[in-house]
Amino acid sequence: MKIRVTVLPKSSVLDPQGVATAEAIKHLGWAQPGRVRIGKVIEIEAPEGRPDDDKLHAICRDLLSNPVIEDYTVEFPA
Amino acid sequence: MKIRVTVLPKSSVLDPQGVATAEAIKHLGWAQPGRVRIGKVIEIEAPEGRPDDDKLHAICRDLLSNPVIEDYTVEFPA
Amino acid sequence: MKDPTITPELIAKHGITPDEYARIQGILGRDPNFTELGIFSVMWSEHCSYKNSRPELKKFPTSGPRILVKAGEENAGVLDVGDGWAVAFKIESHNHPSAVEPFQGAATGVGGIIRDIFTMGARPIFLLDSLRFGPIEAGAPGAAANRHLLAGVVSGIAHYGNCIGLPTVGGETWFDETYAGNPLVNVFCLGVLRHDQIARGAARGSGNPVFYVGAETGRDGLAGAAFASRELTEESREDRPAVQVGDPFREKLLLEACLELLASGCVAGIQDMGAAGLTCSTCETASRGGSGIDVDLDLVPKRETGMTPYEILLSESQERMLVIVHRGQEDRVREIFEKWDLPHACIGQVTDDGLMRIRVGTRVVAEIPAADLTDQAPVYHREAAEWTPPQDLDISTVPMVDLTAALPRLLAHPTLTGKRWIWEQYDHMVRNGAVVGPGSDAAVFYARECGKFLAASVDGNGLISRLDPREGGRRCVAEAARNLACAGAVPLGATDNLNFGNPHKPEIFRQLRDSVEGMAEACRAFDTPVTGGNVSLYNESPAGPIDPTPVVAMVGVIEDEAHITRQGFRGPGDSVWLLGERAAGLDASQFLLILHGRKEGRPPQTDLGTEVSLHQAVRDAIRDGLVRSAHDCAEGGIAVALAECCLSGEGLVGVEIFLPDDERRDDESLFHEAPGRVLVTVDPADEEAFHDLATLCRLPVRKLGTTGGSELVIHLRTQTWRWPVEALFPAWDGALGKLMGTVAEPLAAH
Amino acid sequence: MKFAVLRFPGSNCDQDCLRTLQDTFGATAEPVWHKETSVDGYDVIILPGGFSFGDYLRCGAIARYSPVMAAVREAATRGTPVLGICNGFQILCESGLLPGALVRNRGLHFICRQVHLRLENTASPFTRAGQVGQVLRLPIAHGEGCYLADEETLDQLESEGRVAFRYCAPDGSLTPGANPNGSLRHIAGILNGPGNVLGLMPHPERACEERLGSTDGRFVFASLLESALAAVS
Ligand SMILES: Nc1ncnc2c1ncn2[C@@H]1O[C@H](COP(=O)(O)OP(=O)(O)O)[C@@H](O)[C@H]1O
Ligand SMILES: [Mg+2]
Repeated sequence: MKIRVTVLPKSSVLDPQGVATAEAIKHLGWAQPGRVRIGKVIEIEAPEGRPDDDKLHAICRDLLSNPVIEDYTVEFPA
Repeated sequence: MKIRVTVLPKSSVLDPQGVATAEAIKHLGWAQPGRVRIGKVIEIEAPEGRPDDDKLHAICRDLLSNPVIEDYTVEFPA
Repeated sequence: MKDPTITPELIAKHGITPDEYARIQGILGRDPNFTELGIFSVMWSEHCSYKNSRPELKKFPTSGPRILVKAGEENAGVLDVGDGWAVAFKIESHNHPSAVEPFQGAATGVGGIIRDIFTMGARPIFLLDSLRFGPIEAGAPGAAANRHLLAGVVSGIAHYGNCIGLPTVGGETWFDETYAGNPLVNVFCLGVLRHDQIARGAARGSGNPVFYVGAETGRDGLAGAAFASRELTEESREDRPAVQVGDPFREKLLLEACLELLASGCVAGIQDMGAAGLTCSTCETASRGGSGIDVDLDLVPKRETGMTPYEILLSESQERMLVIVHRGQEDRVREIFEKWDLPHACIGQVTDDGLMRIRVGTRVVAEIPAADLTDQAPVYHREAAEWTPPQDLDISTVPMVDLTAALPRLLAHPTLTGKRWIWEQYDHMVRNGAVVGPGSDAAVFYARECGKFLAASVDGNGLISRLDPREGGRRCVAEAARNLACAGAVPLGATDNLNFGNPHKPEIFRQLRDSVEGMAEACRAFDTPVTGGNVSLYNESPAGPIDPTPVVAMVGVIEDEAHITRQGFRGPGDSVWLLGERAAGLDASQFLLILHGRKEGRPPQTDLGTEVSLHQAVRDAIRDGLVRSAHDCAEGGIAVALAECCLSGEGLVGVEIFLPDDERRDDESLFHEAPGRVLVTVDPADEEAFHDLATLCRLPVRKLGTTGGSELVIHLRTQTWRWPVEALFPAWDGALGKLMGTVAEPLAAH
Repeated sequence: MKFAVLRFPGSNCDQDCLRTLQDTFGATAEPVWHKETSVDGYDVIILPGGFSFGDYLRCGAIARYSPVMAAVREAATRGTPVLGICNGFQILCESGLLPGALVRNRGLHFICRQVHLRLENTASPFTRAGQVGQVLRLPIAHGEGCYLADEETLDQLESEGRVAFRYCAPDGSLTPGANPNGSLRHIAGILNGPGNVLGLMPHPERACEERLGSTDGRFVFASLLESALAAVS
């Protein structure tokens, strides 16, 4: 199976890279991208299936994201 | 509406971050994460709706990703 | 999977000519199979075989009392610096990969040259970079693309160098339309070692195990060597797989592991897997060792499944080394690799049959006489076009411009402007050695390992080389040597990077030949043997070949720390002297190019005899404690050089200058680029001693004025120009940052 | 008195720290590999700068799980001085020994330059040799040095006097231009509650020799040596 963890900066945290990217998008001729935020996506192959939820969330909370500045979401794409 | 662009390294391309992260996950006690790949996710707010497909893909191809080493996918989450 | 059958088309696709193919058949006594064809194609590419340039390279002086390892013998030359210590240094280009993927292209270029140095057993201690891009000013054609390349290349070099902990302490950066679509990225690395630590890239001792260590092999960078030896066409932008991704973290572990391994005495031979990866490293070590080598590809650590022998052998995955180990030491070696968490495997052994034998399990997939593969590589004596020397510039065709406005414009031009935006992205302070970092003529690095102060500078001038290749060759060597002299250093040796177009064109080959002859002549004059270098040909974009751009990096030592000298004015009240006064026209000057858009004229010729005594005089004056600051007059002429002195010191310092009447037009007097001139400041109390010393050396010397005040003031005849230094500073220091804004971080980078 | 300089895979200022301590201060300093499980017998623990584990994922995110970090945590609770420089600061934040986080510089670039710092706290074992308000010149070299924390945390740091250094102008004023990376409240270095753990982005070990352009970094190590003497007497 596949696990996809998406990590995005908390909305309270400013994201200069996102701001710069929004600007760049405008330069490319799309006037209204609105707010752009940049995060990480971690794709885990998990050939032997996923660990139990506690372990999985521990990994997301303590390693893959930093709760001080980021939120994460977990998906299991087909 | 919201546009989410996910950019991942091409599968033939080395992903040092992914390798290091897989190792770290094992240290956290999950033995079999399998291959881990790390990419970027770009969330675009697009308050006025999205540009036409050509423009959108131009932006993804020329700015948000580097086709030489990365592939991108576009989603429109509700 | 089934190998394709060998057809003339397939042979041509591998860049192998019919003659070369016949030569291959001769060596093998049969037709090569697909894998062998691939091996020959990379080993006989320009990048690995220098088949088009070798006869020219022989013209460089390569020997001298300090040479411990000669050019071409190993991955890098080694020079004695005294007290049992030596330096290994080399410059490498990564032009084509950087054009396709600036961040990774530049990053892996850094990784490659660092491996060349620690392969020699040396501890790498600093880097220099020499860069060329198309125009980036607002409105310039392709400015956005060129900025993207600059941003990507600089962050790529920063990424790799900063992460591995090597300071980039100097370099040079030029902008010209000739490099649009074909940027130049040349990186220099220097390492230190004791004489008895020199490692060899030879496979010796039949039966000795051959270890593979480092990153797993993947399909990335497939056949990059062949790639680097072809012209950049629209397709090569599609040439995806030829770009590699670097892992500076892995390389840092590899570096530490290899130095620990070499210190352990277990190593019989060591070779990095650079261009042509496993192929090149196996056959070169065997060929150097006069031995054979037998390798089983099944044992090679791989990142991907289903790789063919062809792919494994030609892959250019980064951060890999081949290590030949003394029999019996295997466990010791494994222990060290494990400590550093590095993938490793014993993949074969040294044999005595002179063959490079590649197996998959028991099946032999390639068998080639190793020595023939390297020594029998074709050598071409290309045809050179006739040279028609350029006309002298007719100054009457050059409209006079407002010189008060001209200086700030020149100082704000990307080529002449301060490069802080670039070098602040490099951790130039790590290793606590950058005594003189970026921002002065030469960098001075304190090598704590051996307690030596090493100076280094990298220089090239494509404009002059375009107009007069031979002079261009002399000029870049002379400028590098002059930069060292201004820092107080004695030059010891040089390494060169030859960036040219397609040598099959007689015009281009002439440029290559003349440039090399000019450089060789100058290296002899300064007694600085060439310890090695790199050739990058086929630098052509759809718009045509680049201007010939030979680049030289020179290394020197400063015996006494007290003699380290910088270019910036030290403060008010010092008298300013010009050593090596000389008049010239605006031929081949940046002034003529930047303000009039003209690449014209006959460059003022370098007089090597005068240069040598000039440099000696500067050093003597420094040793006698007479010099407060010294700056080489180069691009932009004396006006720009004076401005740099005012702006690049600890604080801003003004100066009042009285230029001699050289019976030239004002613009010529202020901005001509005659070589062999150095601006020196002297404590008034020492003026007489300084003057005596200069005249003793039979050098034209003249007092120009005194530092102080808040303006740069230049008097010439009845004319006076005034520039408040406060106003010049932002133009010079901030221009690049303004141009680059914050779009500078290409998203793909992180 | 004995210094431990931790060595993670990817550390690259460990040698600079060791040499500075040994050559400039004649102190006993030893490298300690990250796989070690004890730091007993060391009086000060230094987490040097660099790119531990390539800074992959997040700076310090992987290093915090190295075996040695458990021992560091213990030593810290026992009161042993722990100094995190640059990447070391990032590791201390990731491992929760210090509050807040260090993110990408506001200007998005890696920056290597001399900056001015205002010393805000002289009660700690790392800063006792200085004076409050003193302006120092130290180099920074980082791409992720922008200090972030929520308002509460920031207020608490301020009220408890745990902000050790702030980026400032040469005259000590907190002008926006003097903040190289966008750190909240110009924060360049902070202390933990008890004051025995310091993290800072600037590199004191790069400012201990005249030849390197500044000796303002000396007082940090001098303070530590002083503290040790004070401790024994
Ligand atoms: N790409 C670069 N990387 C690091 N330092 C650079 C770079 N480009 C220019 N510099 C620095 O900027 C200063 C001016 O460069 P340059 O004009 O080539 O000096 P010069 O003309 O005296 O050789 C030098 O100290 C050089 O080291
Ligand atoms: Mg130069």
